[in-house]
Amino acid sequence: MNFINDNLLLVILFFPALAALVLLFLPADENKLFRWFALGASLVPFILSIGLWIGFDPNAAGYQFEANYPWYEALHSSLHLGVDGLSLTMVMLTTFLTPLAILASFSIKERVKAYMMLFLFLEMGMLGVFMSIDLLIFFVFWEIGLVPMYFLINQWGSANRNYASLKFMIYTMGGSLGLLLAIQMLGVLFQTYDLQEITANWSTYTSANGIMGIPVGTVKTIAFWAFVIAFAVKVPLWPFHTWLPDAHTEAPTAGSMILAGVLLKLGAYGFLRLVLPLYPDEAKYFAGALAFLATAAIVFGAFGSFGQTDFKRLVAYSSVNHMGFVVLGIAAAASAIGTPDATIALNGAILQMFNHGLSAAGMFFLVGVIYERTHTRNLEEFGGLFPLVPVYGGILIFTSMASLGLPGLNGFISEFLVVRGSLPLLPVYTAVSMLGLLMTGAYILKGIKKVLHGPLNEHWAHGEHKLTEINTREILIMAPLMVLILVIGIWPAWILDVINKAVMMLF
Amino acid sequence: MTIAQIIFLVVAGATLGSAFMVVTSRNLIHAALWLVATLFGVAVQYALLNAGFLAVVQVVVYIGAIAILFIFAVMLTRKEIRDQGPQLNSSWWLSATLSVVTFGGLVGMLWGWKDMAHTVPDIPPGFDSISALGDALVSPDAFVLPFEVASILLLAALVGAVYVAFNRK
Amino acid sequence: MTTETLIWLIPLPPALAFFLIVLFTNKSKALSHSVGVGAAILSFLGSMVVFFRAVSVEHLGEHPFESSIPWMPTGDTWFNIGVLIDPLGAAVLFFVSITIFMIFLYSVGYHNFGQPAGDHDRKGLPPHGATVEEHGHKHVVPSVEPMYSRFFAFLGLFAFGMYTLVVSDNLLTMFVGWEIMGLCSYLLIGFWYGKPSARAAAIKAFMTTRIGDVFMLLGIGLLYSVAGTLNFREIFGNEELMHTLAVPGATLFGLSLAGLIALLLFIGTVGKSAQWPLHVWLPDAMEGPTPVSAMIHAATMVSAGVHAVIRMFPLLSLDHNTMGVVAFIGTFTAIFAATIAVAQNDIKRVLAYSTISQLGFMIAALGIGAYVAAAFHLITHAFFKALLFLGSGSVIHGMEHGVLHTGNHSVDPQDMFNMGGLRNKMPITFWTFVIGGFALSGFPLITAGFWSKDEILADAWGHGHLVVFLTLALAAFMTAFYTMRQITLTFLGEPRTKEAEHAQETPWTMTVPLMVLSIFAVGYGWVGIPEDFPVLGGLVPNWFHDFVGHTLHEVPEAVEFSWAPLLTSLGVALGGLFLGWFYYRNVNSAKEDFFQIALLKNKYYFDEAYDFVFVKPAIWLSEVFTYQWMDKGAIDGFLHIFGPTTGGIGGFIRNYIDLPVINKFIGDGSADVVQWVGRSLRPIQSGRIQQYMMLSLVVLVVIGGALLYFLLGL
Amino acid sequence: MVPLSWYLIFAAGLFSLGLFGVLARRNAVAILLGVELMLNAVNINLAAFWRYGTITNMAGQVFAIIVFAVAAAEVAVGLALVISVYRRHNTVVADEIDMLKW
Repeated sequence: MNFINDNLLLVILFFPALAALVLLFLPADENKLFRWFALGASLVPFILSIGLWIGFDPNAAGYQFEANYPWYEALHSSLHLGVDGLSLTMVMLTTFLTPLAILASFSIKERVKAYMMLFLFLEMGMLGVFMSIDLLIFFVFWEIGLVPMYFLINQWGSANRNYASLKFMIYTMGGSLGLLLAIQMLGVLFQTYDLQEITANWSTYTSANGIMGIPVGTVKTIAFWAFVIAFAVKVPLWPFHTWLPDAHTEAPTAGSMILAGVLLKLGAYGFLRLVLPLYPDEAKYFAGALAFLATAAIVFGAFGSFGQTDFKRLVAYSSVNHMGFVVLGIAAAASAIGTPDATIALNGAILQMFNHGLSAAGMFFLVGVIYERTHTRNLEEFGGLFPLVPVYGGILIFTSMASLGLPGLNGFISEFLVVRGSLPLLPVYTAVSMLGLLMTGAYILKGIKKVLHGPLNEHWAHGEHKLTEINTREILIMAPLMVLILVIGIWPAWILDVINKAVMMLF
Repeated sequence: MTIAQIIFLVVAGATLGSAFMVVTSRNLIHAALWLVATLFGVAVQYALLNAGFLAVVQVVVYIGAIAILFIFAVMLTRKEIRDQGPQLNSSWWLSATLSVVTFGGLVGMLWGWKDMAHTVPDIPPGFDSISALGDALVSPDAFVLPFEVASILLLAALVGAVYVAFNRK
Repeated sequence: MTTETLIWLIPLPPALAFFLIVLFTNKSKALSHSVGVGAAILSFLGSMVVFFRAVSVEHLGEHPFESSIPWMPTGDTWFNIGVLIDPLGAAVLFFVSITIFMIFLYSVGYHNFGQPAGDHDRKGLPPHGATVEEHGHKHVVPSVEPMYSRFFAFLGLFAFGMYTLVVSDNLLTMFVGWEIMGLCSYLLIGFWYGKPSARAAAIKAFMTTRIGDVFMLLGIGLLYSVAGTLNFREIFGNEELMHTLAVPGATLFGLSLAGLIALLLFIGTVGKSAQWPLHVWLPDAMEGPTPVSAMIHAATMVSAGVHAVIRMFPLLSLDHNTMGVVAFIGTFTAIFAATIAVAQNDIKRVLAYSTISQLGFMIAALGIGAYVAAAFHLITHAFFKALLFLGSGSVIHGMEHGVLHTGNHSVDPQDMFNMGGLRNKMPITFWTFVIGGFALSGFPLITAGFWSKDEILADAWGHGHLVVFLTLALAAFMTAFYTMRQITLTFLGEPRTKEAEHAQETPWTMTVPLMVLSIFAVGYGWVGIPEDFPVLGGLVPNWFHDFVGHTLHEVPEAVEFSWAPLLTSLGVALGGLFLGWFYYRNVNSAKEDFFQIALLKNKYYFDEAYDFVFVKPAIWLSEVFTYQWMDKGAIDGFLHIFGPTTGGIGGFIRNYIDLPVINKFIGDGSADVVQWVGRSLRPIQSGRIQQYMMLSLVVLVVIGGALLYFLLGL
Repeated sequence: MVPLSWYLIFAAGLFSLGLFGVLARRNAVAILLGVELMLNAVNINLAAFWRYGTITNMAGQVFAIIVFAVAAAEVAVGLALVISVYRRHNTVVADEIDMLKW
């Protein structure tokens, strides 16, 4: 036990990968065993991270559970792990969603072993990004997360999966290029990749000679944009968002859940963990531009979503819309870091990340449920399904409302905080983003209207196409999500307190 | 010119002459017989060199066994050639040139050698070359191993020859 | 239990009922409605206790019941939420709890509890009736609603939203309740979601109100960031803050901060209370079951909008520009909706437009500063409009009975021209409806509507808003006219269809609420008779003005009595009623009706205009511009340039460098040379032993010669 | 007495004649005859070097005897091959025996 206590982060981080390796040696064709094993293996990090949450002291400054293992000494890079309130929230989200996604993958019939292994590796990649305090390690895990996702889409996706997976990969890799270069530059400049040391020095770094003969300001601006673009692609921010609808639509259900639930958060997390601390001045200077992109994401995401006939694509676009609020909050905070308004905006942005993780995962899962039964995602082919699947309908409406930002559910709290924080700082952008909020209602209602309401499409009522009700396993997946959605909506203090304190100490 | 020199020259001339006939005579039987003559000449040379044992072995082994073997072989394969047609191939002139060049080269190399005109040393008194040879052949300090290896070689050649020439039909 | 604790508990029973029904009791109809009605009773009792305790407190305005808890951390401070019952809250809570309770009770009968399940009923569509055999012959009776339990669950959630809104001490939780009601109105209007019209109406309602809500959210955010709190009393009690807010011309359009915030919040109300130009959703909302209409129009949702403006009145009154806007919208809506109501044939739609019109009265009252009058009219209106809606539901229910009896489903049970003469068939419904209608028309002296409407007119007159006064008077006249039109067409004369002949009085669960509400529709007006009213003034103290007025810091003074508005309101009410009866007693079909003007019937073509100006462009913007042009065309198109470009570069390198130079020349070339050399050298291996020897000898000789020549220098 | 050079030149001559026989004769048996000549030439050298070198060192004679053995083996196998080839291809002409060519 002492080992686990002392190396809690390390255990949480690498347990999934270890389990994946064990999975490799299990006998072939035992699909049931693979599923339960993977589920069990993903529950362990979750339970441990609950311990993390309990053991976490929100009032202490800096990183906790820090652990530093030598990794690549020649490069002055080490496996430096640690969590603060910001990353803890994201770690919780990851470990919470992964078991659910694996449970949702129980309907996968082909190559279950490989699938489950990829999923566990994916979890490791995501956790690594949230935990690392070393830029190089950060980047390594950042890229590790890509590979399993690529294969999940490419191998278990639907019709257009090749295009989608390639687009996803190329887009994200393209974004990462600049990030890698910028990280390398910092590494060369400071002879370390440790985030804490770099943060302490870089944000105020000046040099009469410039860097490689270029004025420091220019280099900083370029590096800032390299970071921003890498994260903007991941978030995704308008106009870097077009990979998302394709990837989400083609990915298997659980893949979409994780993609929307966690992977998008990596980008936003990057903004908070790296961009704001490293480039406070540039962030402040370019806050308007960032806010413009965020607002565009909100508005066009909502419009794009409303314009879809594919249910999953509709939900996918909604992610663009929702993540836009995260970035809007970040942009607002960047423009006046340290003020109460900025704190509120950041609280909202981080909570929105968490909330979107819950509601988007839920929405994608629900789309998956109906897709598994009907093998179509075309909204025009549904209609009036409510009487056939009342429980499913209820859950869908509930989750949709969370996504819509209905007060009393989680999305409202975070969106309100973002609006409240951004309004005094970026009044015009916030006002324009309200148009997106309005359209959010429109597309959510469109989804419900086309699927549940209206005259019953008799095709699904009888015979072999008869639509079956959501089953117990699927309800078990939705139940924790729904409970959290409701709990955060009614009593947000338990999580917001951790976030708030982290934000107060960080910025 | 001593008697030994005269004998050497006569024998060497006869030997080379018969050797020439070996490589040039059309009839292979004749060639084989000329070989016998050549071998005999060589045996005389051995004797001149005080290598009596070698001379005897030359006569017994070469003339008595090998030459006869040749004659058998010639007779066994005579049917086709019948000594008709050219016995030398079309590039005999090149062969001849090469042989001459070789000879010239060898002689040329020898010419500048300081020991070329080495005269024969005296045989120490009481030295019996045959018993010395016998000792050398079976002494563990000397050549017993090559001697045994040679016997195995002979055995292997014997078996091999039988196997190769065995008529499998 | 302290009053504060009790206030906290008031909204909870309906919410619990919602969860109980949804999660556990939805299979059992009896259990579900027991839970629902039980929750409504609990909340009702709690509200009554709170109300009477509130009334018995002196100076409640200065020392209201309030309590709050920290809810959400925002930087160094916490955002608190809590409950507040001040005089306004108490008064609103009173009528809300009564009407909600009545509506719950009414729903039991309206959805035919106790009747057999329908023959062909399916979820999502209204029940079509069930065939039963009695004494050997079959006849059709109304069938129970298939989604009976669900209805009570939704009602419970709705009630929760309303109670939350009423007891909130801050704008945020008020907004929470506000939006939950929005969701419930969506769910309830779309209750019969199988009907495309209901589905469309639900979405329309939600979206239209959401337009307002979005502005309201902005307003809340702005107020929060300026004031640092959303607590009503903290904001209004902070004089320094109020002065800062009131600085004129601080923001856009020359509005002060207060004006801008109030305007934004007011837009929320415009959506929620269906004021022009966001009024379009409310008539369509009639697609829902009738208790829903009552819920939405009378007791809760639309009142919530006005309630919000009344709550924010101290802020609103800081900027006269915003006041002007409010007054204009209210007044315009009042007359505008009244004109449309005249031309409607659907019994519920008339009421819907009348609601819009009456809400316009309240808004206009607020716009001219008549705080108490607006609150008064809000409450009286809630009672009589709930009564009218439930009454109309009762009429429809009775008509449906007739329709089932004849089996002719082409007859619309909501069309007034299909009715007539129902006074004999449904006496209780008739008398209660008449009471409600007269209250709505402002029948002098005895009805509540008279007193509240008269007060608004008096205020308009007294404060010198002549245009407002005249317009509202005209609207009041039309109100009386179309109300009498409705009563005449529905209840008077002879039955115009067979179905009307076979209409039946509704069960007690429906009539009892009607009777209870009709008591309030009459009696509630007497608590607000102005002190200096001739004869009656002072007979009963003007309790309402005194009580509610103390919500504000400076108690508004009652306007002095004046004969002009009194005579006007007497004249328009009586005149309208008389004309309505006089004209429509002879009209038997829609064709004979002079007021079937296309412009009015089609609601001034607002739906079509909105569809053309907003909905279609939004769809185009979404489907074509954003998705097809921008995402698929521009962005992806731009990205797709990269593919072919890199492909082209790769192809160039392959076709012009790799293949010819490296592969052909260097790779294949070297192999070719080797092969050629090999081929050329091949004849050497002739298999002829002598040649080999000769060759090796030649080489030996050559090399030997060369060695000798070069090394030894021979 | 006879100088060493005479023996060496004599052996070289014999060797060259044998070489010519090996290279020029068509008959395979005749080629083997040539080989015998060459071997004999070598033996003469060995014997001569023994006689003109340190006479007590018997390496020269021993080598010569081993050459006898090798020659006997060579002739036995060689002639067996010739006869075997002759049986298969009915020829002993070296030019015609070219099965090992490409």
